[in-house]
Amino acid sequence: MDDIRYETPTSVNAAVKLLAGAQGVAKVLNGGTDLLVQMRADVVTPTLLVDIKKIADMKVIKKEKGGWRIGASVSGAEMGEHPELSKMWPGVVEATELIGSTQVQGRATMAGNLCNASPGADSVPAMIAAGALAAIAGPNGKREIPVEQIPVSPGKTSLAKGEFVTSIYLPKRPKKSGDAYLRFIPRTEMDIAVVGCGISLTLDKSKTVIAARVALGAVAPTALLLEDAAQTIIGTKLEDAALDALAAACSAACRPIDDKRGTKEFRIKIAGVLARRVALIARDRALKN
Amino acid sequence: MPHVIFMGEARRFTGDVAELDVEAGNVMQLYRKLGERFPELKPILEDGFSVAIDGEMYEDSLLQPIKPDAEVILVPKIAGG
Amino acid sequence: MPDDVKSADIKEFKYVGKRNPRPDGVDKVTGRAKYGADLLLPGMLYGRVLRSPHAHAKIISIDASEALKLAGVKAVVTRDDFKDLPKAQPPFGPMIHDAADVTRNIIAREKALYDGHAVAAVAATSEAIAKKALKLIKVEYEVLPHVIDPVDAMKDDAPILHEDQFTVGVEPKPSKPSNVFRVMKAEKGDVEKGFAEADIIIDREFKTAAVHQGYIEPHACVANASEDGSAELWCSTQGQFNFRAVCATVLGMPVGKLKVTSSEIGGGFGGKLPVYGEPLAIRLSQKAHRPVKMVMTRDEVFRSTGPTSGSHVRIKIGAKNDGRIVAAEGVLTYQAGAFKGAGLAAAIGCMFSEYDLENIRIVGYDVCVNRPKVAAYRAPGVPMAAFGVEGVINEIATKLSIDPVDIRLKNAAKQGTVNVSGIKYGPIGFIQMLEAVKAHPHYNAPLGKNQGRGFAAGYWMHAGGMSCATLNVQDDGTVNLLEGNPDIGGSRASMAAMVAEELGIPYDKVRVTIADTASLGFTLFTAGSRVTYATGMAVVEAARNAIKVCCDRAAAAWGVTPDQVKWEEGHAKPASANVGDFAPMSLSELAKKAPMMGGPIAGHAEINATGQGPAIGAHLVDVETDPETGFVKLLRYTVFQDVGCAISPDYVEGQMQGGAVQGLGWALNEEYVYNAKGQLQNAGFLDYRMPVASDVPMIDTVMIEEPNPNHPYGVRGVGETPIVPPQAAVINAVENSVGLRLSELPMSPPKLLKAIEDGRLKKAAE
Amino acid sequence: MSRHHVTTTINGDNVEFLCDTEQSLLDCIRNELHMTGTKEGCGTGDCGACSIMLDGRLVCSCLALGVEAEGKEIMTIEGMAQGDELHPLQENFIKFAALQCGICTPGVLIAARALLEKNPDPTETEVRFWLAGNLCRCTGYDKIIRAVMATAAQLRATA
Repeated sequence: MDDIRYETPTSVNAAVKLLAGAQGVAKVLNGGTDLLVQMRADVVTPTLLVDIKKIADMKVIKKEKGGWRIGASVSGAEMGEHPELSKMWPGVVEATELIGSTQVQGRATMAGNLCNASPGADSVPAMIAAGALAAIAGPNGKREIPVEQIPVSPGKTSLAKGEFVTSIYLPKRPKKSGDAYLRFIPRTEMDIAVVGCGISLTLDKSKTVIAARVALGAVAPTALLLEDAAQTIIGTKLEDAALDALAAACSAACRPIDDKRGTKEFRIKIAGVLARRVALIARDRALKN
Repeated sequence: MPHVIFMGEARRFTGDVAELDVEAGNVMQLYRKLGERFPELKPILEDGFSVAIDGEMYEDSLLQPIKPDAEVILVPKIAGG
Repeated sequence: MPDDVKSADIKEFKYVGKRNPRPDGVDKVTGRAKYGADLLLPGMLYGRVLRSPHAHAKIISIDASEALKLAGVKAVVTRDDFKDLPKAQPPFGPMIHDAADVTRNIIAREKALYDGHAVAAVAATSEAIAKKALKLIKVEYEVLPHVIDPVDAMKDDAPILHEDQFTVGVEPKPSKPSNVFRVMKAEKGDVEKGFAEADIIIDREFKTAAVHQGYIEPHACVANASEDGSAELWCSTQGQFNFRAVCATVLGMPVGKLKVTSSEIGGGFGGKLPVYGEPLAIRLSQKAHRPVKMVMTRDEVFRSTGPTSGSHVRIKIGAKNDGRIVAAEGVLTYQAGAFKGAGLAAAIGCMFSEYDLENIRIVGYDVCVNRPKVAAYRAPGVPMAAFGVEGVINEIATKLSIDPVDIRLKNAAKQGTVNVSGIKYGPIGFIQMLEAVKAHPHYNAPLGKNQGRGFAAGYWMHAGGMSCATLNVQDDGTVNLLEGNPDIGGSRASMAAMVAEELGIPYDKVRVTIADTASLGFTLFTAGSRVTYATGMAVVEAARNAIKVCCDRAAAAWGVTPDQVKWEEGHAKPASANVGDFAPMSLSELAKKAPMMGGPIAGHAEINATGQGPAIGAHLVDVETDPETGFVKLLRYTVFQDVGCAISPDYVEGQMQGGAVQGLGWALNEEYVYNAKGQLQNAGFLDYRMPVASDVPMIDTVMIEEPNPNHPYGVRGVGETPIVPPQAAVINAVENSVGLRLSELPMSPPKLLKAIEDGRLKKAAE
Repeated sequence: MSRHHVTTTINGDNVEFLCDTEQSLLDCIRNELHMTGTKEGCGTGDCGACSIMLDGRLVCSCLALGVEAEGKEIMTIEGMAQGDELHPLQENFIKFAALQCGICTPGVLIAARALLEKNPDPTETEVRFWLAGNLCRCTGYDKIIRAVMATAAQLRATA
């Protein structure tokens, strides 16, 4: 058999060295819930697997500058079990916890979901709406970039050889802020999003939206950050007209495909429907903060 | 004499004869007689059909007795999942 | 737990009709039970199958030489390892066993006929090596145009799958080959006259997608061939005896030299009636001289096995203003897959059969397309036709402002009704059931905004056929029962209950074993809802034959004639006080003394069960539709069914619930999705969307027990019926929630949203 | 490169096995350790039949590699009963007829046990969503849900 080398480095530097020095296809093994499926289907045939879960800090959720730093190997289930994180970023936590079944949630991670670069990844629109940053380690040192800059097309990332995501940072947020994520799937569970929508917003005392970020998944080759759509609700109290404008902007931004999971036409319509609903949930959450 | 009725598909093999009386004491005897009369029907009678004798369904029952006044209907076989 | 069920017309039983724990329960909750993939033999090899990536392609050549050179590869088989068998006589029934087709389906010969069609198989010392070896087999294909939809396949310019297939059932005999294997017809009364008398006629077209049986256990087997020409096969099957017959035919083996043992089976629903990898595994084992295990991946299960037919169905029904149906017509166009044999006969025999109708005409087309050969799926063929029939009846009810249950009461079949196949019904409980629906709290419960209620009925004629049973009484009075039907849904519990009831011994003294093919006479498949009916009859007869041995021995002991002895509560007793004052002899006493009283006590039965009866059900469902997304939420579900007599009420309810949920998946989301090249796009559980636990509500059950007079306990087969009504019932509920008529399955959210919006536009235009 | 030597514990027993890198933990449990109670229905994490506990966390064993089990604790269906005593969930699955063919049952039981350890008083909806990753094609889920709810009530009463 062609052997696949398997390594369990205990430091970031060691992991980078392995990844950077690899001949052939090197893959990071994290939760494994996508990678193992791809290996089984011969979509990916790695020659080196670097299991990063033994690296210190990969499994840690910690407070940092008023926000939260979440290690790359923290699973959705572990995020859901963290009350403070769930309180500050309920949309991001819910989105991560929507990935697959209870069983999958015990392994699947935000970082993995991001780096798998599937347009339908649930946690990605929520992270983008949250303004999340990905910390990256590589042969040229460390850097931190907005998460939306990582996926570049289905299955492809902007990460250079030897680089991997070590943590996700969810920033501190003002009072009266809330976020939410909804996806449309034909069943109640166990599906890949046909459309996903994440919105994070902040209100002022008069309940007017003063800041907003809107993101859509599964409607284009990568998740989209929609600044125009955000503008439609900034300065409003999410009256019907504002929500209509939001829905229209979201639908207009879609560049979807027809596939086994849904039609173009359907995705475009649903993007607007979800955006309205997500905005209202985010607003209700903001009112409680 | 038992009265035999052919349902839809069976008539293709009987030259559109829809019904007739056949002297037979059981299903096997009936099939023999029908096979002699309708050669196209002969090779498929045993494997292709069940019979309803006076409304009661019999599958693979060549020795099932048929009373002289019985009504016999040839039914295509049904199987399940 | 619900109260124990009592049969209205049957005396009180001790074990029959009770919620007895299933004999195999502990093994199945502890992981001890051995399924198809669970057998490990010393020296075992792993088999894998190479499959065609093309929907339709000529196979020019196959070169396995490189694969055979790979270390660890022990054998390869291709089409050259199987003899081309002659075609069967013009087959007629739905379960067509044309040996020529079977040999071509298990491994492609001249052509690959669908994406996933087996082309070669290897056996190697590990899965990984076998998988690698497949990549070294060179297959040269000439890709041909393909056809996926049966209506397209009937067109003049359609690619032809089988050049030697000429449509059966049309006059004059065709001169050109066709994808239509046959045209089937059935007729009763005078349909033209009926329509002429109708006050209202509804004529609609319906379409349903191909759906898979979706059992959770992939096909799996272990073959072990000997140099003496014999072989053993362990496999997950719905019928070890049928598998033996088919494998022996395909492999050219004497039947008696092949022993097939059915493992525990992880679901089948009809999909484990055909053989797939089993003959390949046996041949590999013969060539490698080692045991070979072959387990399908889920991808292979979807691409190469099952599914049931997708369909185009046209239904035309005429009724009087009072709701009385005066004429009914159906045209069924069913996909057979790559080889002939869609479930048309059953569809034709069942589709109008819960109604007492004078005038019926049905035409069916059995159409080959470049998809896997269809397999039976629970009431095979019937749900697609019933979807149309029940949909049209619901529409007529709405148009005539008649309650949907009332219109069925007006037309309900009853004792004496003769159906389109000429079957005259004995006592059946349909009217009783419809009354129960109307009296049920679900029927009149209030509905909220965007909610709707749907109703539909369904019919299945359960099967009978050959069954054997052997009952051995051990020296301590415990009983071993051997029967031949793989237990898929708890049938051991029913068999044990009937034996305990007959013998008058405690339920837990009966141990039920599913026999291999060397240990018992031929027993037909676990299929067609036949097991508790037919094998149940055999089991009862075997028990009665053992009792006869006991009574004869007691008579001899007491010096009386056998007719002076009766069997009661597990004892041989004098038939009356006049016989004499003899102490009753228990089964255990007789068993203990057996060595001195003539030898072991056993009972046998080898039967061919007939006298099966209709099994009718009716389903009631509430849904809530999201008008902005087309998402349908299932709120409440109640299944009513005439079960004859529920030997094991737990498992009868289980059949009713499981069948209903399969029907819900069929109605809302399940479908085969093909790309332009004819390749299956959703060959996995992620995108072939079967219902998950959070998709469905509790499924309430109401059992009507109108005993079948032809079975000793009044059993009717119960397994198939519950998948017949749900599609029409749930679509009817969706229709009522959105105020539209719908005609396509699955009614998935994109389709429903489009229908809602089209309806809105149409309304705006009016 | 030679195969990996993995040392782990399964249902409390220390075990060792050899495996290739790409072998799933499920494959190792079934084909290297010969414990076949854990089932494979899909190999892609979509059916839940291979559910096990890995270091106390419910996972699909088809979505972990055998090598990842090094130094970890595994619990499978074979470890659910204690001696002659079935777990109350196992008892109730038999009592409530919560299985038909039984192939999904080991996975459902492992998942249900994980739920009740985390949430002793789940609602019907919580049970349904927790078990959404465990496909059952036979039962329509009704009797499974009833058995889990009844077990939860029973465990609360005896706690």
